[in-house]
Amino acid sequence: MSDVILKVENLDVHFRSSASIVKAVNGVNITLKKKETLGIVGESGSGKSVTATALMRLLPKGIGSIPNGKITFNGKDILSLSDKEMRDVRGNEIAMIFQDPMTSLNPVFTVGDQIEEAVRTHQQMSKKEAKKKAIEMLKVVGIPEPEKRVKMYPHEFSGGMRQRVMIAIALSCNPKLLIADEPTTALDVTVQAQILELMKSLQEKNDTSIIMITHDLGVVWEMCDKVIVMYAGNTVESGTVETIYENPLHPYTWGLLESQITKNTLNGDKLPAIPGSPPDLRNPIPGCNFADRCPYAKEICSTTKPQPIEVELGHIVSCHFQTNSNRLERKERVYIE
Amino acid sequence: MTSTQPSSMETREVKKKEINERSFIRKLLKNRIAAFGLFVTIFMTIIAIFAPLIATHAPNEMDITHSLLGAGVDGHFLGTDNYGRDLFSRIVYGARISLIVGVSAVLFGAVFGTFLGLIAGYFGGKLDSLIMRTMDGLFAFPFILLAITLMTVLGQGLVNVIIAIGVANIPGFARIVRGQVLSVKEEEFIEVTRSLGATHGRILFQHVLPNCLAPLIVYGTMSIAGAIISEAALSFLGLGVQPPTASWGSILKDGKDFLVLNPQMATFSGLAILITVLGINLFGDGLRDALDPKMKV
Amino acid sequence: ACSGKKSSNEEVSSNGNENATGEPQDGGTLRLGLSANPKTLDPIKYTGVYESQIMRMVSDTLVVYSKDLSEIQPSLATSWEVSEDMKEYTFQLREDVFFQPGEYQDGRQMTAEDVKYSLERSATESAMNRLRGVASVEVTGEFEVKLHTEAPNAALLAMLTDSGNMIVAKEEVEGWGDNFGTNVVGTGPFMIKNWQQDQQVELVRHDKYWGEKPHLDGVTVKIISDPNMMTNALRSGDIDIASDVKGQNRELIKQDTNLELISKSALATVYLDLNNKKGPTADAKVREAIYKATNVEEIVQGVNQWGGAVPSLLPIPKDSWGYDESLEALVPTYDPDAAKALLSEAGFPDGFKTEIYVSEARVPYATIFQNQMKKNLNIDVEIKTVEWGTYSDTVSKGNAPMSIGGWTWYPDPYFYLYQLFHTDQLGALGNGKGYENAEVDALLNRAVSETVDQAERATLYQEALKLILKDVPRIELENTEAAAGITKKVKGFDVSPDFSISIVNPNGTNVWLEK
Amino acid sequence: MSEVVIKVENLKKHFPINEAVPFKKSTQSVKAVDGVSFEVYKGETLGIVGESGCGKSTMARLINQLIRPTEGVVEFKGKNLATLGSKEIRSIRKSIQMVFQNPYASLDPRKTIEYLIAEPLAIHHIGDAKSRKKRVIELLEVVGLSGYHAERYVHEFSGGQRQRINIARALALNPDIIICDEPVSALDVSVQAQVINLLKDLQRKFDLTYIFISHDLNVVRYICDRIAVMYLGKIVEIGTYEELYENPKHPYTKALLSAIPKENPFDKKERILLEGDVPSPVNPPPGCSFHKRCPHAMEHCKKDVPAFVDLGETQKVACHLYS
Amino acid sequence: MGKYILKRLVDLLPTIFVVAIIVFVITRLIPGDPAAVMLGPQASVEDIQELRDDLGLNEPLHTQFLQYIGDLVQGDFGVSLTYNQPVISLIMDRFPNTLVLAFSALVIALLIGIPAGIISASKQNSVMDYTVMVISLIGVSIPIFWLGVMLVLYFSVNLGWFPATGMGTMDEGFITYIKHLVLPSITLATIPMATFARITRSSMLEVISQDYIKTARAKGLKEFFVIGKHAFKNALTPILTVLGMQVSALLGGAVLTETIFSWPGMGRLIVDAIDKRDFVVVQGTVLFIAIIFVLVNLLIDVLYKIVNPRVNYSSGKGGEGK
Ligand SMILES: Nc1ncnc2c1ncn2[C@@H]1O[C@H](COP(=O)(O)OP(=O)(O)OP(=O)(O)O)[C@@H](O)[C@H]1O
Ligand SMILES: Nc1ncnc2c1ncn2[C@@H]1O[C@H](COP(=O)(O)OP(=O)(O)OP(=O)(O)O)[C@@H](O)[C@H]1O
Ligand SMILES: [Mg+2]
Ligand SMILES: [Mg+2]
Repeated sequence: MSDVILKVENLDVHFRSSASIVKAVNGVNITLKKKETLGIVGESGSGKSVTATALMRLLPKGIGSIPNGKITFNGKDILSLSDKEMRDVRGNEIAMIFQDPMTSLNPVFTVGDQIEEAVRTHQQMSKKEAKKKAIEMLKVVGIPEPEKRVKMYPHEFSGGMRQRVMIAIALSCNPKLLIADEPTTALDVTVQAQILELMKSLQEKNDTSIIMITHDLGVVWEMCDKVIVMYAGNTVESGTVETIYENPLHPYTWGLLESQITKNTLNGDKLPAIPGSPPDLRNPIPGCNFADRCPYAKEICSTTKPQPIEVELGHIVSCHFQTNSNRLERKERVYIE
Repeated sequence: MTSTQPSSMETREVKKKEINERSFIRKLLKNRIAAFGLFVTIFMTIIAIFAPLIATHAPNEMDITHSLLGAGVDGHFLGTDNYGRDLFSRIVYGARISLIVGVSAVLFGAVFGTFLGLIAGYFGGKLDSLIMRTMDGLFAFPFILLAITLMTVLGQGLVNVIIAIGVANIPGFARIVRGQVLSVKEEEFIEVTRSLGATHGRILFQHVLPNCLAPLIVYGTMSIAGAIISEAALSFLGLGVQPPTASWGSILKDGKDFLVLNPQMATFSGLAILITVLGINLFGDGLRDALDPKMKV
Repeated sequence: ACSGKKSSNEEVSSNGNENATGEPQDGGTLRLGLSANPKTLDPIKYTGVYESQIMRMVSDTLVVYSKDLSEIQPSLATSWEVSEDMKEYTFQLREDVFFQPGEYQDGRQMTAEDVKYSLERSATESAMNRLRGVASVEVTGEFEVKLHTEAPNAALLAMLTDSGNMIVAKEEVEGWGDNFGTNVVGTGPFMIKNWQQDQQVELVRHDKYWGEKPHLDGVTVKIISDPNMMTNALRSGDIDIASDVKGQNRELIKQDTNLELISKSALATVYLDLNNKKGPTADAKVREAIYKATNVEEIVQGVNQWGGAVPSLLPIPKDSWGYDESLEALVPTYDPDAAKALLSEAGFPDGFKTEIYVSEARVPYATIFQNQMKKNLNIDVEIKTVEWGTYSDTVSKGNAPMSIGGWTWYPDPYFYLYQLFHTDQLGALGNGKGYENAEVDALLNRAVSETVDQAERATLYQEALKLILKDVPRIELENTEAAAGITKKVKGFDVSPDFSISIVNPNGTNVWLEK
Repeated sequence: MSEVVIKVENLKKHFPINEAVPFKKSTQSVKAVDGVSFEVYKGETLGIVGESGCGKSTMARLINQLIRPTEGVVEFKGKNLATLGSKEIRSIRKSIQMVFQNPYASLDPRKTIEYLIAEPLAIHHIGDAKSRKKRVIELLEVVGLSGYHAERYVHEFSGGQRQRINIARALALNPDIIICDEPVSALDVSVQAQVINLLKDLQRKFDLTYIFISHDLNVVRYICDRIAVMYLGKIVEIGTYEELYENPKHPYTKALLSAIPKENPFDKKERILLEGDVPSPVNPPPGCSFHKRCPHAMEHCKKDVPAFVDLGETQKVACHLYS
Repeated sequence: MGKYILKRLVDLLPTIFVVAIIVFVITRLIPGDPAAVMLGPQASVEDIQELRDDLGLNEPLHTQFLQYIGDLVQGDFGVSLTYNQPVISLIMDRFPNTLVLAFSALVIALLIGIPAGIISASKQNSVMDYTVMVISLIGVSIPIFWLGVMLVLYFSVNLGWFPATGMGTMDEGFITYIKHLVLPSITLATIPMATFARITRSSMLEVISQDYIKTARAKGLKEFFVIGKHAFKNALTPILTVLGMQVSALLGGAVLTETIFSWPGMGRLIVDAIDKRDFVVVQGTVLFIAIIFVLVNLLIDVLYKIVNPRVNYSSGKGGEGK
């Protein structure tokens, strides 16, 4: 148990908007061990980023709240830390990288300044030492001529290099947990490959645990040990990557897997696509959030919420028809219009 | 896209459409502060329109022997001015001139300034330099000199007061709009519209302009205060509306000589300006938000 | 020498503090508030009254007016004689006069040569023509000069009191060149020590001043252009004398126990010109109707709620020796009904539309007048408030149907009647109304060319006045008082009817500050 | 193959970099597109892939003359577009439509969907208000939306729906060819599939020709008949999708293919990791512009610009390894 | 950057030229004869003609214009009709005073307006926010003279803390000098202060929602640094734009404030010159202000570059902040 670094139990996140409450995340559970990589997949708006933000306790003040749940990180109860203690955790023990490297670096400070700042926030260090550290970090993430580069501004870097800088910032304090929110979505394939390789090698070196948020299953297969599939604020399925690939159980996971284009997808074929769009989280849904779009949906799906069930060791799924006793038969080509 | 049942969709749609039509006003009213601004603005407008019904006295009726009465004395709600005219009635009538001058002058400046700013920002290059250098030149001009010149060339009168203040407002609008255009014209949807074969005119007025409105509205409503006060400044030079016509600016100006012993003239006319400006600005902020389709109802 | 009728309204404003008790004390610097920024103190260039206020402290003229302006007194000249044909004026000069030490001379004695130089300079170079009609100045002795005039001019002595005709040192004028205006050197009680444009002029005592030794060490003139702020500055103790006090400020000063308001009838009139040449008012009947429909009393009262002016009846101020109360009866009296009838008779039973040009300061007069015209005659008077440049342009070109002006000058009626009613002045601001009457012209000419005797001249002017009043060329509005606010520390100060500020003057003024 | 719709020859676009010196023209330029030639046949889908900044979008803009080329020729159905005036160009755009990458930025947020879809018709004065409205509803249905969507504003739609709206706009004028500049890059996988399906359907239905720009090789492979690989303003390899995927020749193409993420957790991929970034298009390396990152770079790659070599009927490559 | 400044300086010429022409035309368009105004009401017609001759006002207009432009090219602003002094020395007498007043007003406006805007933005929709916004609206709509007079009545007349009018000199001591400065600066600062508060707020609100702010928070930075350092520096561009406009306006002379407090600055010089129809001074001062204006804008653009390294002057798009 000691090597469990992060445990999230029944996490709910709500947003208060002008007239209603958006239940952005409902009952998410995460268990993450040291050096492990967890992938969170799901389509846009499913609550991936909100979950990550909640872990950092960076939800917008006064709007976002965590009505339920428990987050234990490295033995600390995150939700009961004082603001000051939480700041010591942020960037130091948990670091975060965001999706868009173009906008997540502050355009008006040099790259060096931004790394130094991260270092000096958490470590007693002179300006000079911090500068040395910044150069070192740039070298670590594979930026050539780091001495010259520290003095440059983000806009003088390409997208891939900026993402490297973000990684340098995130890793500068040797965090135990790195949360990467779609770190390669905005990048080219070739650059994506470089960045993913870099993250892997750094994880290897520093024993970091990673939460990798993405909607690209390819990235998950590439990087992760475990995966959580989210849909409209709920975890619909979770398990090891192998299980999810070989034995997916939730109809949404099926749809997700099918809509990937691979080299086996034939040019002439019609692509499978989940029809419709996710529900509006402002209106409470009595049943399963996916019921609206689910080709297998029955009466019960729109009236009763399915509960998560551990169908096999470490493989949890929330579907009325996927229980220990019962299995739903997966049909071919149901997602083809 | 076959999954949803058409029937339920349709009923939802009817509702949706109604909401859309009223959503603008709803959005505006939802924002309580903007609603308050709107209320004040409408209130002042009503006062201006129905001045004859609201005023308790004829605004120009003098009674020198009862000049500078305090508020409430002798049936004069806000007292009298230095000619013994009823201050309340004059402020009520003054609303007409001040609102007309404030709003029209800003509109005048906004229309021309926006046009110039649009052209300068959109086409850039030499035209931009020409327009903006001229605007700089105009900006560097003392308002008073500008006003005296325009008023003497055009002659006095309300319309020319509006034009003079309006002209002084042009460069500000031109700058704001140009700055905004520079960023809007880089937006992808502008290029998309171009790729459809649209002419510059269409792109400018159908797409660039509407997307420049937000800062324009804010700047515009803020300028109204300046315009109302400018009318007073023109009065100082004798270039504003001519006596006996009442305007807030002229009452304020007249009142400045009695500020210490009989502050009611300056105080009440100043308050009228203040409240109106406050109302218009709050309304302007709300309007900006309401015009933005992205803002949720 | 001349003598004239002394007529002042001492009783109206008895709060002058001349009779202040106590021995004068020496020392201290007086801070005087002035309403406009002096631009140049060069006597041939200066244009404004506020400039002459400082010039009067720095330099001297040959002669000065007495305190009450009733007569002309010696200053640099000890005595003078006028020739029979009135074309030669001979002046005996003081022999103990020294210039203030300056850049180009070290305080040498003033001689007749200086007088010649200064006066000829004024007569020939000055655009302001403050020595109108002087042909030459002859040095007839070390301390004697003779002025030759082109034509007889009885008002010459009055002109000589003007600061434009002060005596300056040639070396300084030529030495400074264009900058003489800010480095004036004269013979007066104070000299310029420091001048900060638009802000203040510091003057210090001239130790070799020929007259009575000034009590003050110096005078600092502070420029405060806003009249309300001038009073505020007085109330807060920033200045000792506020030279321009009007309206509510009078009351504020009166209420303040540390301050004192001095207000005196002055040589200032405000009048309403009617266009004698163009429009309905070209008809004398219409003008009379308008006069009769004008409640002057109400206008003066309405504009001056806190006093400071009285209704006036004649085109010359009461304090002028030319004033004749018997003429007041010729002035139309307020009678709206008669006015209405008269206007109908003239062909405007329903009134007409016209315009009145005023500068910003006179809008209140126009506003009340406008109201009366509407009420009494149904005449729609549109007020055209214009700033000064436009006003003077419009009015002097005869383009204003009506206008309101003010006039302030020396007590000699010449300065009121010639300038405002003589045909020669058509096209100038004074006679912008376009008044033309050959008989009046003749009388006015005689009054300056036939004699220098004040009484004889007064008769001629009164003749002219009679004719003028019959034509009703304009409406007299008010006689304004000269007013100043002072702190009670200031002693020996009084306002002058011609608005000049005397701090130390050969006429006997020598202001001092109580410690 | 069939009729040539678009023919591009030695197309170049150099954006000058304005040096802020008075009275002096600038000398440096960004060589965004630097000598590109290819043909597009009627009814086909030509894919263009390449890393960010290699000039894909610039080329798209050049084709419908949103920007004028520095050099070279674009022919549309045999007409040289460079010779046309701005009015004629505007009418040519009826036939060459575009769909842009960012569905969130490519629609004016202050207009209703109806306005936006009717706009191309209004621009070219087609029909009256009523017939336009009808057409709008028709188009909405064609792209899988409904008539009731017409009243709404852009922000009420998801990315996929917005891209459908963009497609509807492009279709409004019955174009011959649609240039799709990364139409699905910003979308979720499942939505991506919806949009790609739609594009395919429409192609069949209206006999459309596509130029399909993307950096997602799987998508390109799925939708395109032929594919051109761009690097630093030049085409380095072109061929049918089978040729390119089964038998890539250019080292850059190979690297690109190897960068595609795993298809399943058990996939063992051999990666060719490219070093560094795409060099600056202001000073592209001499010779073969890829030589600095090429694992097979030879001495003469640094000097000589490789020529296009035909490798069979449709595949061409610009690499010294094959000359 | 050097080249950029050079280019901008060259750019200055057309602006100056445009202003030169406009001001020449305008001064000849407005009625009122400088000679008549100078000579005052009592002047006779001949006097006026004579003075016009002296002043060269009877020359044909084109001769006057060529003369004027010719002088300008040589850097000569001419000699005042009323002061009989070179215009440039009149300006140089007053400009430092204007500078002092403008600078202190600006400091007050910035020191209060910007923090108010920042606080307002970081506590959006709070009572604090509304209060700041309402006060700033009052600030822009309050009549300057009213405020000025009220300040004098209270602080000078009643309390006697500060002098009512005038500018102190350093000779009288630093304290006196500052005391003279307090009331006029506050009066003059009101409008810019309110404007800064508003612009800062809206600019900050825009920045606060950016990703890099999230990044800064995720680093564990104190909120004070997140807002005050990361957000603020990014929000500066529009603030600078407004600053540029305000500085230009202030340096052009704050006529009302200068009149109320008898401050010997540019504003009064101009108004006085207009009053007196001193064309030469009007032309000179307006041109001077135009030059100042362009220079201030240049400075602001250079500042843009300093606060925002992305601003790219070579593309010609820089400068005009969004
Ligand atoms: N500040 C907020 N106020 C209100 N609702 C919010 C806020 N932030 C997020 N949400 C809502 O929470 C839900 C989940 O959003 P989230 O950003 O976590 O999605 P995501 O899975 O990260 O999607 P993407 O792939 O687009 O990044 C969405 O429905 C969103 O509208
Ligand atoms: N208007 C322009 N002025 C100057 N340079 C430009 C301009 N447009 C594009 N460029 C430059 O041309 C090069 C090619 O740009 P382009 O947008 O065509 O690339 P792309 O292949 O579409 O990239 P992406 O995948 O990022 O969209 C880039 O270096 C870009 O900076
Ligand atoms: Mg997200
Ligand atoms: Mg592109």
